Amino acid sequence: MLDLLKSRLTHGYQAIANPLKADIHPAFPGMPILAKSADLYCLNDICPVHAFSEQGLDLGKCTFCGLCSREHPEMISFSNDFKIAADTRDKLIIAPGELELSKIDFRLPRRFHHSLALRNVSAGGCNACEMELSASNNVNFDISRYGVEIVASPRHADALILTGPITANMTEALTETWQAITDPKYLILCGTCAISGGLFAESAAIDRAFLKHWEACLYIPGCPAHPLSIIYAITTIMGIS
Amino acid sequence: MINLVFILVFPLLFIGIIPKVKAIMVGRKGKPVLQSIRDFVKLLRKDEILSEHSTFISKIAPSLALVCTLVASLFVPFVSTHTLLGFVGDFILFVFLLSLAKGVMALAAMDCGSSFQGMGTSRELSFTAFLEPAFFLIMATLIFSVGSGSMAQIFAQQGILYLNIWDVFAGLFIAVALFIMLLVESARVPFDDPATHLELTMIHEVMVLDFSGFNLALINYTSALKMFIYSSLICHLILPVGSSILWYLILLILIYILVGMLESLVARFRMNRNLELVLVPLSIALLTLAALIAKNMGAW
Amino acid sequence: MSIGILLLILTIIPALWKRSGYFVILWVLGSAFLAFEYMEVLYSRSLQEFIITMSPPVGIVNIALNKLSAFFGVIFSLGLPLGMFYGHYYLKEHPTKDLCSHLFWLGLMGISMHCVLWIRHSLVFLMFWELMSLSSFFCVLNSKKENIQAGLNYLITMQIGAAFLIAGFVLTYLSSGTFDFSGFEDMNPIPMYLILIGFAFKAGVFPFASWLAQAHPVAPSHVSGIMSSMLIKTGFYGILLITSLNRFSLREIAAMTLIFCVSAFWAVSHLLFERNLKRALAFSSVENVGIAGMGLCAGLLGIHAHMPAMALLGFTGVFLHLFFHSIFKAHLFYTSGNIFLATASLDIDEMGALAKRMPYTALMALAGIMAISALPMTNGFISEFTIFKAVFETPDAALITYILPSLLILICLAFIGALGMIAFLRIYAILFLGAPRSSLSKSAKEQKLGNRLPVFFLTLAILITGIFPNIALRFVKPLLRWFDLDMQQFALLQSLSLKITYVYLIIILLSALLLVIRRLCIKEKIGSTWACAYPKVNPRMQSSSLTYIQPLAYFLKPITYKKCTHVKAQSAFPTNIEYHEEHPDALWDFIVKPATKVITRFFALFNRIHNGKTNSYIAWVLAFLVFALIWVVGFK
Amino acid sequence: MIVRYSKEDIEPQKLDIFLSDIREMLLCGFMPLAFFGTDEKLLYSLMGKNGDLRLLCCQFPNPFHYPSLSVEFPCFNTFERELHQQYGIVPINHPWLKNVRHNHQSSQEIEDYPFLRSKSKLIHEVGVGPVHAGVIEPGHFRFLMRGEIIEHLEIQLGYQYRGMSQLLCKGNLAHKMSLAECIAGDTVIGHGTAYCQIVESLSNTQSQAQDIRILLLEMERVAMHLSTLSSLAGDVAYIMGQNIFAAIRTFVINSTLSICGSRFGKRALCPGGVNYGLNSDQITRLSSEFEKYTRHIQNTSEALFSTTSLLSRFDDTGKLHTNDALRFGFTGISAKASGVPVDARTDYPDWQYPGFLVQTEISGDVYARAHLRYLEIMQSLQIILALLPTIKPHAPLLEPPSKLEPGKIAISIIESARGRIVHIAKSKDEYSALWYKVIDPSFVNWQALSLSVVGEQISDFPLCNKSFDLSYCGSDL
Repeated sequence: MLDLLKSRLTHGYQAIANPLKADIHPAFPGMPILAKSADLYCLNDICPVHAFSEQGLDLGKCTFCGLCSREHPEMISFSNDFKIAADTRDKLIIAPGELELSKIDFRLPRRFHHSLALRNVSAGGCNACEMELSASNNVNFDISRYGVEIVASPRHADALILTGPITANMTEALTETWQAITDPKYLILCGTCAISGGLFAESAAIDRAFLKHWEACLYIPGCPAHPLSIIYAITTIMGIS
Repeated sequence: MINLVFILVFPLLFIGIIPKVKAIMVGRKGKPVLQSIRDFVKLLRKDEILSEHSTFISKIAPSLALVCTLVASLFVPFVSTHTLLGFVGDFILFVFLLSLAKGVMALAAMDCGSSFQGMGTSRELSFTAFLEPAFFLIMATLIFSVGSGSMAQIFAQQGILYLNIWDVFAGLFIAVALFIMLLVESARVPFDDPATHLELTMIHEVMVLDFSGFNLALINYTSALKMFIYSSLICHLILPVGSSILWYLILLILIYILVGMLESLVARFRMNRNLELVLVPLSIALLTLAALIAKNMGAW
Repeated sequence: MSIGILLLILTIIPALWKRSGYFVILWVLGSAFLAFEYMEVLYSRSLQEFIITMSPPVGIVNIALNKLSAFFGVIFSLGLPLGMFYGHYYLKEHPTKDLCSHLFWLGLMGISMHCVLWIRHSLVFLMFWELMSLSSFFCVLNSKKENIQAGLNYLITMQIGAAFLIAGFVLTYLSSGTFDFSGFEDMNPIPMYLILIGFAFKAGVFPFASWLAQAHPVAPSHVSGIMSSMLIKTGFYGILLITSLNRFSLREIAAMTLIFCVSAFWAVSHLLFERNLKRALAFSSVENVGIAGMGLCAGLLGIHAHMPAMALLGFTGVFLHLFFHSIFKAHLFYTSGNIFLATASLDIDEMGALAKRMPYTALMALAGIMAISALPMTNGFISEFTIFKAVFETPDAALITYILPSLLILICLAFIGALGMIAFLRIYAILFLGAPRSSLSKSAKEQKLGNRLPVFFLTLAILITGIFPNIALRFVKPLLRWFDLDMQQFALLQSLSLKITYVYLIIILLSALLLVIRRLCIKEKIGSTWACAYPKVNPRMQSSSLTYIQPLAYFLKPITYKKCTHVKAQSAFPTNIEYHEEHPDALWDFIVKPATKVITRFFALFNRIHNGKTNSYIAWVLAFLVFALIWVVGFK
Repeated sequence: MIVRYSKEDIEPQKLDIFLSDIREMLLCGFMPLAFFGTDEKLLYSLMGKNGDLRLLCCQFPNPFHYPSLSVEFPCFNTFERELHQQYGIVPINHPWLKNVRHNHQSSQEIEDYPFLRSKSKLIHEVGVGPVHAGVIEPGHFRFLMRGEIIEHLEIQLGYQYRGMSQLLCKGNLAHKMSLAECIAGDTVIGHGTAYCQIVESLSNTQSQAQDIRILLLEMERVAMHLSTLSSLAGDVAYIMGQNIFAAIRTFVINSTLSICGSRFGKRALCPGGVNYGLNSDQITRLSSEFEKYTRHIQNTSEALFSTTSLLSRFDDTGKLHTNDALRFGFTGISAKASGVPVDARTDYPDWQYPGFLVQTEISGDVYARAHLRYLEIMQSLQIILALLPTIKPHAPLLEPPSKLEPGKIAISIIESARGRIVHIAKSKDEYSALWYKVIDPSFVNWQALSLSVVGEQISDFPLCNKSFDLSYCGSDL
């Protein structure tokens, strides 16, 4: 009993005071800052997922691998701002010179302001996003303080949080889980693989037909998406400032 | 009438204390105390999905179970000891109403034809096989020491009279037996982990894996109410006769805190060990009764 | 009375012409007359008496009807026509080879059951008792080859019972000088025990109850329904007859409590593991007889300890339980008959999802199952409520000798109630809910109205007597007064049951309110069961009857006797895994079979004499004559 | 460990010589590290025995079948099933010839997967399907149950199949770093280092920052073991242990974040070196932090392993016998917990770990696996604390690899938290690989879970599953 007490004392109070205002180590690649004069075509050649287009850098495709910022530090650099999420797919595209993503204006109905139940489906995810999602409920980040909890059965859930590029074998299981969730239900895409298929977009084993039928209401980029970004995104759509 | 207000408002509020205590014990922020009320209100307005195998039982079971538990709680003394309904020997109807609620929920769980619910039901029902006799023995002991009457009168008079050493021991032993029954009935840690995510190890949650929306809200409320009933019975056992409402509320919160602390310090027991522990309230009640009888016979 | 019996005898004519329709109509008419007779005796006249004088050895045969036999008479006259009515439709679906003999024996069984209640003369009583056993044997046989073994076991057990009865009656005749039942007042113990054991054979008490579990599954459903709901009551009628006329010492009451508790436990432990529906119902009959017996012991304890409340509540519990048991047991047997007709199998592991295919039967079976597991709002609960209340009546000042038996009754009743509930919820869940486990249950269809009507009447009876217990209490009241028990306690009980009715009405009202709210403002969708999103969920993925009971089996291991064959996984890549388990009747395997083996081996010694050659027979006769001659002459 | 073969060293033998060689090696103690077919119709088998690596090769059998090896050597059964699924070669009388992972063309195939059936009615099946109740990857477990006792467990994987080997061979091999990091999201450094060593050996450039790679590898091992211990305590509802271990894991991965910006060590490595060097104050801060963690972990583990209610759950649950671990060729924690000292850091070392001894347990149950993880954490922390002062603070070493030499075969072996990772690749031309074979330790170890769970209660299965903590995407690729 003594060593339990000793370990508990050294453990102390671990919860981050306010995850929305926490700060991360500067080496963390958060919001990319595109210089106005950036040559998008040359950056696009370097990028393994070809995330650059005329409008700018598509955060949905970018895996934050940092190759471009190491080759051309003057054109593109990554700040450690973790507040990167969007409620429509094209809000994720950053034009050169933009300092932050446009605000998320989608809000869940009032009844979900203090209580939201998430059901996670990992459709081909490499287990990094899944571990970050379960870490968002651990002792430090503790998303359950806002009334969000990850439930066992889709029957009890309000939203399906999808990780992974939706492999062909998981399409049927994903559709069955989605149908098992009771209305009103929402779809959240967590991680670059879920949003655009990331590195596996061209692979033959991927089948993203599910996303054509159902519109997602929240996109959380990142490879893997940091727990603070997940908390920031979900609390914003719940209307908690 | 205050009891009715108590039954409707406090169960979901008090059940929020346990996750808060667990959070403080491990140094995290944890769910807010009102969270279970918020979840209840949200679930009430959500739609429902029923399995294609389900019959009429899945539709009526949660409502019938809630009503039976609600009516059973009308016999129980909460803050005031004269209850709405009460007649001599009403604890028999109380026990059978609770087992009707459990039986109907068991049938509803088996209704959707999946193996998890089957296992959950068989585990839950095998617990009742040992809890019913335990409760009857506890009532027999109380009647033996206090004399027969309605449930409210028995528990009201039983309160520990600090002058007579025997009542203190009898009251404490029975309180321990009731506490273990509380842990089993509301599926708390040593028997079943409410926060677990593993459907193969769940007992109570797996029975409600297939319920959604309105029915799920009713089921959560029923289990909260059951826990509230047992804890208020324990309070009346420990509190000396005629103590004020304040003491009652303090002791009630203390019991919920004790459950929360127990959850963070003890791991779950193995499934077949669970059943052995369910025998403990039965043996405690038997021993207390034997001791009281022996005392009455003037053995010492 | 005579018109009734005459009509019942007349039923033999349509039986011979295989007209089961007319047979039933005549039977209903006859029973109506008899019922009127019984009611009259029960409520108004104290006694109905006839005298028939026979030749000297028999003497005056006194045919009388007191309140006790009137009570059972009412049950028989209501239950038997319903059984015949169901039998008529059952036989139409599932015809027997020889309808004429079946109907004849059925009618004879009914008549003999009625006469057993009337006769007050032990020899004639024995005659009708034998007639009842024989006719029920032929009904069980139902002219099927495979029933022979079970039928013979049943017949032999009944004969052994009758032998005890004969011994008991002869001893009372020797001591009291008359064959009349009046000789049974405070007789000396040996004959009383013999008679009690004789009646216990028929009532199905522990050591002698194995025949029940063998006879019922093979008998056609209407016969097993009649047998277990009414035939067994004749045995209990005998026991009640003896207890009403004699005083019992405390040691005898304690012994009877022990026997009834052990009988109920033995039955429940088999009931939990049973996979054949009718065998399960047969074991539950033994269990319910045990529970009624416990009520009886509570009543006797009350009388012995001069606790009027306990005595009244105990006896009310007994009579209520016998009355209700005949209702819900008949209900469940006729439902199992309907299931057998729909799926042609009685093994519950092949069933599943019958509620979807037989909605009415499922709904009615739910009421039956709730009644037999004594859940509130059904009549099963009221009788157990009274017995529980009787046990809680022992005042704290009472002596240890009174507390121990009532404590034993309390614990056993609670355990058996809980285990019984689990067993029957398991049977209902596996039969009616979930997905169909085999092609048999998939192809099941709802039965015709004729089969469902008797079950409907019985469900109605369960619910009405359950929710308004005062009706049943008024039916039992004259009987209690006849047992001269304390009547204001009865008034207390009636006011109590009024309160229980209010509680039920509140429950029905509130749940109806909740269901209306749910229907109005909640949209329902039908989706597939959540099985972790695995696309192909097969019915084998439901829990089998073994899973349902394994946590409990871990505890009941010391008192269960099971044979299992288990093929484990041989290596990391097994090809075949098997597990079969059955729970044979330990009593039959360890007591009856060895006994019969010893007896047959003993008689085998005389085989040499029976060698079939006539000359050796003549030789033996000659030897005997010579010996007799020597005996008579030599020793004069 | 890096080994390089040029095309001339390996010439395809005859099939029967190939098989007899393999059988002979197996008899004298060799274990198969890899056994696979390639698109160039060649069958490769990599055999290893503490340090001594042999690569054998032979043509595809002409009538497309050959006598199966796994009848008497079960360690081949998963490899032969995969070979059968990919190239249709039939190993005759293989005991369990079913597809290892589902191929995506016929999605219908996953529905009538030939699970083992029992004819008796009392044995019922329990299917824990692809989408589990917790936040873990998809996989289907089919139990044959006698009441609550498990008679047989069959695991059906393939839901995470993303076609990784095809993606690795498409385009320039040197630019596949972020793809290699996604092979298994929780062993980023393990697979990343193996991929870098393959590219370096094929383009024969010498890796500069070997010491930083070892540091990150050991930090990842500590983080992985802490996460498993935390979820093991969580499965048994011991929330004190769960939360304290989760908090310590956050410390450890935050220090990885301070090195390379990602909690999982993504973007840290690149072929030829490391993207992020270490300056001196980073090194001093890291060593002080790791001293603090060592004490904290020691206290908590002693508390965890002395809680009686927890030990009663861990003790002899899910026992894996030693000879099963040996015969089936398991690696990593699953084998070491059953007394089989298999560790790539000693068998195939490419870095001298000062005074390194393989830690093993004997009882092979959940307690052994949990306690072994604690021992490995302490050992890795010692290695880190010993390694940190020796790291020379220098700027990020970035040296782009030159062209690959065509026709070379490179093998790289790394010991990750779960076990031995083996990467084998053959270069086609200066830029891309002809074929790239990845063998994750979970690919072999899934069989350990099925063996250890027979006879257990089903309520103990999640505990056994989490005690092995195997990767679904690692084995599905």
